[in-house]
Amino acid sequence: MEGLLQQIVNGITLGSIYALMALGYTMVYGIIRLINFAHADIYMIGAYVGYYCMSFFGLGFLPSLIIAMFICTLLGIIIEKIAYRPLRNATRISVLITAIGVSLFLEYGTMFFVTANVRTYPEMTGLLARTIKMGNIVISMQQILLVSITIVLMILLQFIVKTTRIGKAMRAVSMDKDAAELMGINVDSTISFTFGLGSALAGAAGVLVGVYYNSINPLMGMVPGLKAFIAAVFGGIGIIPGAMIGGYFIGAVEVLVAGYGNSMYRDAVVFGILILVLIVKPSGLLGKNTREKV
Amino acid sequence: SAPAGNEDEIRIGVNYELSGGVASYGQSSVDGIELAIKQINEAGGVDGKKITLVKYDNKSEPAEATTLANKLMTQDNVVAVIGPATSGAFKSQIPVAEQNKIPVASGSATADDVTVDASGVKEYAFRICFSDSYQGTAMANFALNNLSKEKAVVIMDSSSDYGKGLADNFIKTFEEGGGTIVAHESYVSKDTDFNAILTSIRGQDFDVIFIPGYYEEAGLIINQARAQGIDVPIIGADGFDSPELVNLAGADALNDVYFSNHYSSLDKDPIVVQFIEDFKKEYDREPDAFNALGYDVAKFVVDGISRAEKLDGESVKEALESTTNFEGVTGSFSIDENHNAIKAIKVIELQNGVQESVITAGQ
Amino acid sequence: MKKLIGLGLTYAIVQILIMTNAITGYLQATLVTICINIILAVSLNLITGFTGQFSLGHAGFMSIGAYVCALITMRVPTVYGFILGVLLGALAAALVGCLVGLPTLRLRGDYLAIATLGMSEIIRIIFLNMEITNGAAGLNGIPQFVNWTWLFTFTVGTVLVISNFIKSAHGRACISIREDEIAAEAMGINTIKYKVVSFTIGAFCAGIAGALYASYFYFLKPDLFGFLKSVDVLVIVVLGGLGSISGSILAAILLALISSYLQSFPEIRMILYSLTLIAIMIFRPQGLMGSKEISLSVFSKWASGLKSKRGRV
Amino acid sequence: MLEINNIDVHYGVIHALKGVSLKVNEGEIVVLIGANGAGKTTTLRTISGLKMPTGGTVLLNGADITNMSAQQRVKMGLSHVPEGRRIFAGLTVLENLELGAYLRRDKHEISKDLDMVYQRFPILRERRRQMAGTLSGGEQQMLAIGRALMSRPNILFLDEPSMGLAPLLVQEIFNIIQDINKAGTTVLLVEQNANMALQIADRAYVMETGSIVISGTGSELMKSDDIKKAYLGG
Amino acid sequence: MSILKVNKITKSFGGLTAVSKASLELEKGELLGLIGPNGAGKTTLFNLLTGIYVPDSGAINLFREGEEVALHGLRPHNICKAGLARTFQNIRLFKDLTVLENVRIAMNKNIKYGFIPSFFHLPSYRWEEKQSIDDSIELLKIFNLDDKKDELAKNLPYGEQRHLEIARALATNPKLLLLDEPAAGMNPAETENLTKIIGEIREEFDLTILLIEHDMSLVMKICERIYVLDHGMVIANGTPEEIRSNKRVIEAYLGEDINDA
Ligand SMILES: Nc1ncnc2c1ncn2[C@@H]1O[C@H](COP(=O)(O)OP(=O)(O)OP(=O)(O)O)[C@@H](O)[C@H]1O
Ligand SMILES: Nc1ncnc2c1ncn2[C@@H]1O[C@H](COP(=O)(O)OP(=O)(O)OP(=O)(O)O)[C@@H](O)[C@H]1O
Ligand SMILES: [Mg+2]
Ligand SMILES: [Mg+2]
Repeated sequence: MEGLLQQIVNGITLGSIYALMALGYTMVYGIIRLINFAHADIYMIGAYVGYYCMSFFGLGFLPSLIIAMFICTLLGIIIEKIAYRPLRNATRISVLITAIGVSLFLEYGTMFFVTANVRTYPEMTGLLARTIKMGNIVISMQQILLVSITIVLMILLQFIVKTTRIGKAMRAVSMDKDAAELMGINVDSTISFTFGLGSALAGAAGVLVGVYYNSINPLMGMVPGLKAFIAAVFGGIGIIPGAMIGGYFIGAVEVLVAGYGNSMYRDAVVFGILILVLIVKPSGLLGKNTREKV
Repeated sequence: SAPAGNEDEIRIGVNYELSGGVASYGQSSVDGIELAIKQINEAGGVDGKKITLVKYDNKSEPAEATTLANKLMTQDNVVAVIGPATSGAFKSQIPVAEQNKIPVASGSATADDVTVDASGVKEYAFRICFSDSYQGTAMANFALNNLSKEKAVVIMDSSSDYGKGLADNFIKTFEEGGGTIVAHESYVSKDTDFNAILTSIRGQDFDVIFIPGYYEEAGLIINQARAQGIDVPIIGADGFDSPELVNLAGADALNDVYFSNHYSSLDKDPIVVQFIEDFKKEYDREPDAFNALGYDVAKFVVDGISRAEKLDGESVKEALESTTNFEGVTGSFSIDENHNAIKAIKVIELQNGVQESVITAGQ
Repeated sequence: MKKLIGLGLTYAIVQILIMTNAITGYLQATLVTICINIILAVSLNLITGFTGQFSLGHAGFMSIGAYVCALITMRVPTVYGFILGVLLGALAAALVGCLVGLPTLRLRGDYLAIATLGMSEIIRIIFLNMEITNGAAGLNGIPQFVNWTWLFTFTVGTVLVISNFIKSAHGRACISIREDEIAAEAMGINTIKYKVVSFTIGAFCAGIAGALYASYFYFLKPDLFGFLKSVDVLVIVVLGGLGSISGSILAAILLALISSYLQSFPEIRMILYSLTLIAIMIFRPQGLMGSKEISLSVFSKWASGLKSKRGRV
Repeated sequence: MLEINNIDVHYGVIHALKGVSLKVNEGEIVVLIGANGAGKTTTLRTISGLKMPTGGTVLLNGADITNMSAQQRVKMGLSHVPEGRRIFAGLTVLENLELGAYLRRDKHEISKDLDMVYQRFPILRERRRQMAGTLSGGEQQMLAIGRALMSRPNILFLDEPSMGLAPLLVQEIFNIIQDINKAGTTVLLVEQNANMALQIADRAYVMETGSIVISGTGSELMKSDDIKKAYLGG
Repeated sequence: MSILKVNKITKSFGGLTAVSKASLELEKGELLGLIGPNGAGKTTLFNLLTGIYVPDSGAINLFREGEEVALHGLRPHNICKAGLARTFQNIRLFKDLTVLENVRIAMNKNIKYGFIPSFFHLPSYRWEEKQSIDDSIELLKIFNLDDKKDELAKNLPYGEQRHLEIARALATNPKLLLLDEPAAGMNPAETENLTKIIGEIREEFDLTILLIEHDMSLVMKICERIYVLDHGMVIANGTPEEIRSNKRVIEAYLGEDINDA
């Protein structure tokens, strides 16, 4: 029983990371139907920014987090402007290839400057270093922080998209850019805003992961990025609570398979379940299966 | 067709993983190689000739390694090739080496069948690291005899040939020696979260953990294991050797950790001391195992070249075959009939993040 | 007829160059890579470019062909073993392609892409954990049978078969699915059948490519066939132009040239490569060829144009 | 109020508009008719900024807006019911209408206008929670018009608003156009239903293959034999 | 002799019943009009007939050479093979293909050769392909599209796209042709031309036609009988004269003065 509870703690923590990244994927996908491969690398950059803030400039956790989010926001906006905007009217698949290009560029650009070796975050002190023990169950403050920041950000996002003007604009742009323009919506700035927001989330995730696992490297975004993207698809891509559910679901499945099944087949089981879910619900768990009206 | 080698330079190929999944091993090895060659050239080169490295990136892909080996041997006219770092990529260039009669040497291809397999010795392939069976066996014996443990959990890197090779050999020896494997878990390279595995073994009865894998993940496993209150000894192999291990695991967690290695920084051997100092000066950081092995394999190849009768692949190969008592940073070694380096294993004990003692286990 | 002469000539010239050692081992290896990439790209183009089914699982099909062929030739190291290996490898890949095609056909666009990606990851993880494939350590010492003759035969064969297929009624049915699935169905096209057919043929050819790979590069391990390999193939297809066979061929060659040129800059190779990719996409988002084809008639027009000009002079 | 001078538009190599000039005065209903492919839609798209011309100028209230983005033009009081309706398929009917009033902040007035639209098109009220993409063709057309009205434009462009509407509603649409025109909105209308359009037009232009070929008052054109033969049928 | 019998079919979307127990019957060779207010369920009825939606209840039966074929539950391509073809309210051509290719795809059901001949372009392939090109061009001639056969469909003017859609539907060799607002977006002169073409193809291909249209000038002129749909239900059916004077129809759909339309 204790084992199971501890596994649930493990699953929620892991799931939070996926969920946080999945939110960014979902937002960008929601507005320009792009699987933004570079998202995972913005997350990596966020982790490095946090690392330099903490270890070279000796900043605390919160200022580092904010700086990382800020820089990632800028980066996201710049990437969109330089690499994706010229392709506004191109096919989606060519934008996808561009995104892969941007992703490689960020990975190897970073590697060129900081080498491929892992870096480690400085050890946390004070509150962030504490752990709570309940019997045999261990929960660290970092885990609590990670989970609560994720949930707060997701509620915030859902609020922005569903109720604010800019959120409405985002949804309009995602469906028909010309028509949105005719409503008086500034399409370019709406898209920039979305990228900025998504990238800020990635930056936050990067720092949180850096603090929690304490290990970063230039290719660190690849695997979690892929899984987060799968989480987004699983929940129904473009749907914010879907990304959240997807993230936690994948976290839970991974933990359960590794903990109670065969850890060798952990990822295979995740993918297997994903495919099964899609076969039953072809547009994800929360996705509406609307067939185009003829 | 190819540009002939300049009269007063000697070309050595460098075929490493500079991008892709295992770029960090390739890059580290190349750092070591470049340092060695720089020092050799500064000291006047070989017979007055400077060494030139022809360096390519094989993207961590064996096919690319084959293609580049072809390029190095048929177009760039190298006399020897160093690398790749991983066994798979290294193996896939060996047939090319045999065809072109150019020796190839790796500092870190540890799989057993790299230099010798059922069909015999690969004439042109050399390595200067331990083989998986050698290290896996040594660590199993160490756990049984030195630590007196008999219930082991193996947490293996299932995505690397290194992890698999070590695990297979460890398990075989450990079980033959009367031990039992309580659980055999696995992870893949670049994983960061091992809590699920650790939670699931926590409820079981075992007295030692063996982690065949590299420090990137091992450091995190140790950290998370200790945080979950698992305090049995943890043992590993030369993949643990990196100054980052202590940062990843945290000094508090690095207790009762043992790993096999070629050398120890406790070693007062002047060669080692000098290397660490030079490396720090050049790169502003502590060297790790790949750095040291890269450094040694470069020196090893140049040593062969300097003793070769003629400057061609065949002669260099013969010279390499006859290497005896080569004094490297990673130990003094000779090349045996299977083209492996025979050298002593040192088992390093870590307590509170620092090296507590070194046990030399010989052959 | 002209086509046949052209092909024969190409074959003979390269064969002579190889025999006279004018094509070195390096160029040969590059040639092999190019041809394998051509097969992969053309077959993925059938699935993604022509049938409009976004697939990210091509590496999975390729790996099946590679492992099956490797395991067979390692046991039967003769030319017959090799041929058997290629055929069985391709068939096994086709079988999986068909099995994957069936249930995932309900999916569209990115959902299908993710499902195919998942499928290929599952295949990879199975290879990683099987005894017979030797897990992560991989298969070593696979006998090398692929030479220029085999390479040429298989590459030209698959390219011709696929481009013939596309120019048939069945191919047009596939294309109509890409254009408008609902309209296609309403015009009497059995869209499910043709999606499965397209996946099956595509997987069959990817299996051939894998088999050739195994039998030239001596060594196989599961992580050769990861997600990034599928992406590589997709890059070739998009770069050449979705729906253009000659585009895929051209892009496979061009990327090999770029990649071999960039080898002189090992440290910043990937940076340059990624910038090239972005630049090409920004300046030619529809790919090199769009959905057009270079045909021999273009050349002959060009040639006759030259002739007539000369005539006038 | 609106003036375009010598506009040229290209789609790749296709020269879609060849030196088109036209003028719409404040308070007018101006009608643009012409055969399929003549360039009517392109003209409207150029004026509202969805398509950039390769030559010529667009003036609104005397200001040169040729290089302004569509969204800035909307802020100047322009509204466009595009060809093909272009409703937001994944949003509900109500959300579509709200987006029509995106630039407005007068909540009270907005809800009044919403009532006005619902009154004109009762079916939209019934369907207000339905996804716009699942509406029938005619319902979508009503939504597109309603959405444009929600911005309270000074000048309204309508591209074939009667297309796909039932006869009863066609009549209704023309009534609406006249009503809002009386309430002060200038209208530029593209219609295939030339008979009815010319009846309500103050002035009209006829386009053929990218150029304006005839212009005049609505009644003048209705009497022209050429026009009768080419566009009015019979 | 009837060719199609629709018996009380119903289709709901969520709470909305788009088609409600609608029954209709088509006589072989007739030209039948289907009218009704916007949102009445006309297009939905077409979608049910062609298998794009599956009816919640009710039956659709086709009579062909004395045989009765149940269409409900069949997939769209099988319904097409059974002899129903259609055009779409929002044109759905294969936009990036040429005019000729659009028609040839619809002719696919005549192609008999299998996959193997297609891989190697065997003689059976060559012969049948030539045949299908010839047939397609023949068909395009009727619509005066033969000299535009290599044009991309999306580059045709709107009116010609409508024509091409009809040509494509005819290429499937249907017994029954369903046209969804073929005259939408056409000016009166163009509509007249279309009216003529519809009459011609009906003769030439021995067709039965069911036509949705809001343009009363067209409907009243060529339809022999008209069904009126409102709120998913058939509210009237009869000759144009009967419909024109039907109170309910005038109230729900036509409005007072339709003579102008
Ligand atoms: N996106 C486009 N790409 C290429 N050509 C186009 C595009 N849009 C329009 N055209 C061409 O420009 C010309 C004018 O088209 P436009 O749509 O403005 O005509 P229209 O008068 O509105 O016709 P309709 O009555 O069919 O709506 C036509 O020849 C058309 O083929
Ligand atoms: N997929 C769907 N989901 C929800 N509602 C739908 C769907 N398809 C149609 N409807 C609704 O069913 C009703 C009938 O639609 P349909 O398209 O059949 O009307 P129609 O008679 O063709 O009208 P029009 O003349 O305007 O084209 C409409 O109110 C529409 O909103
Ligand atoms: Mg138009
Ligand atoms: Mg309709």
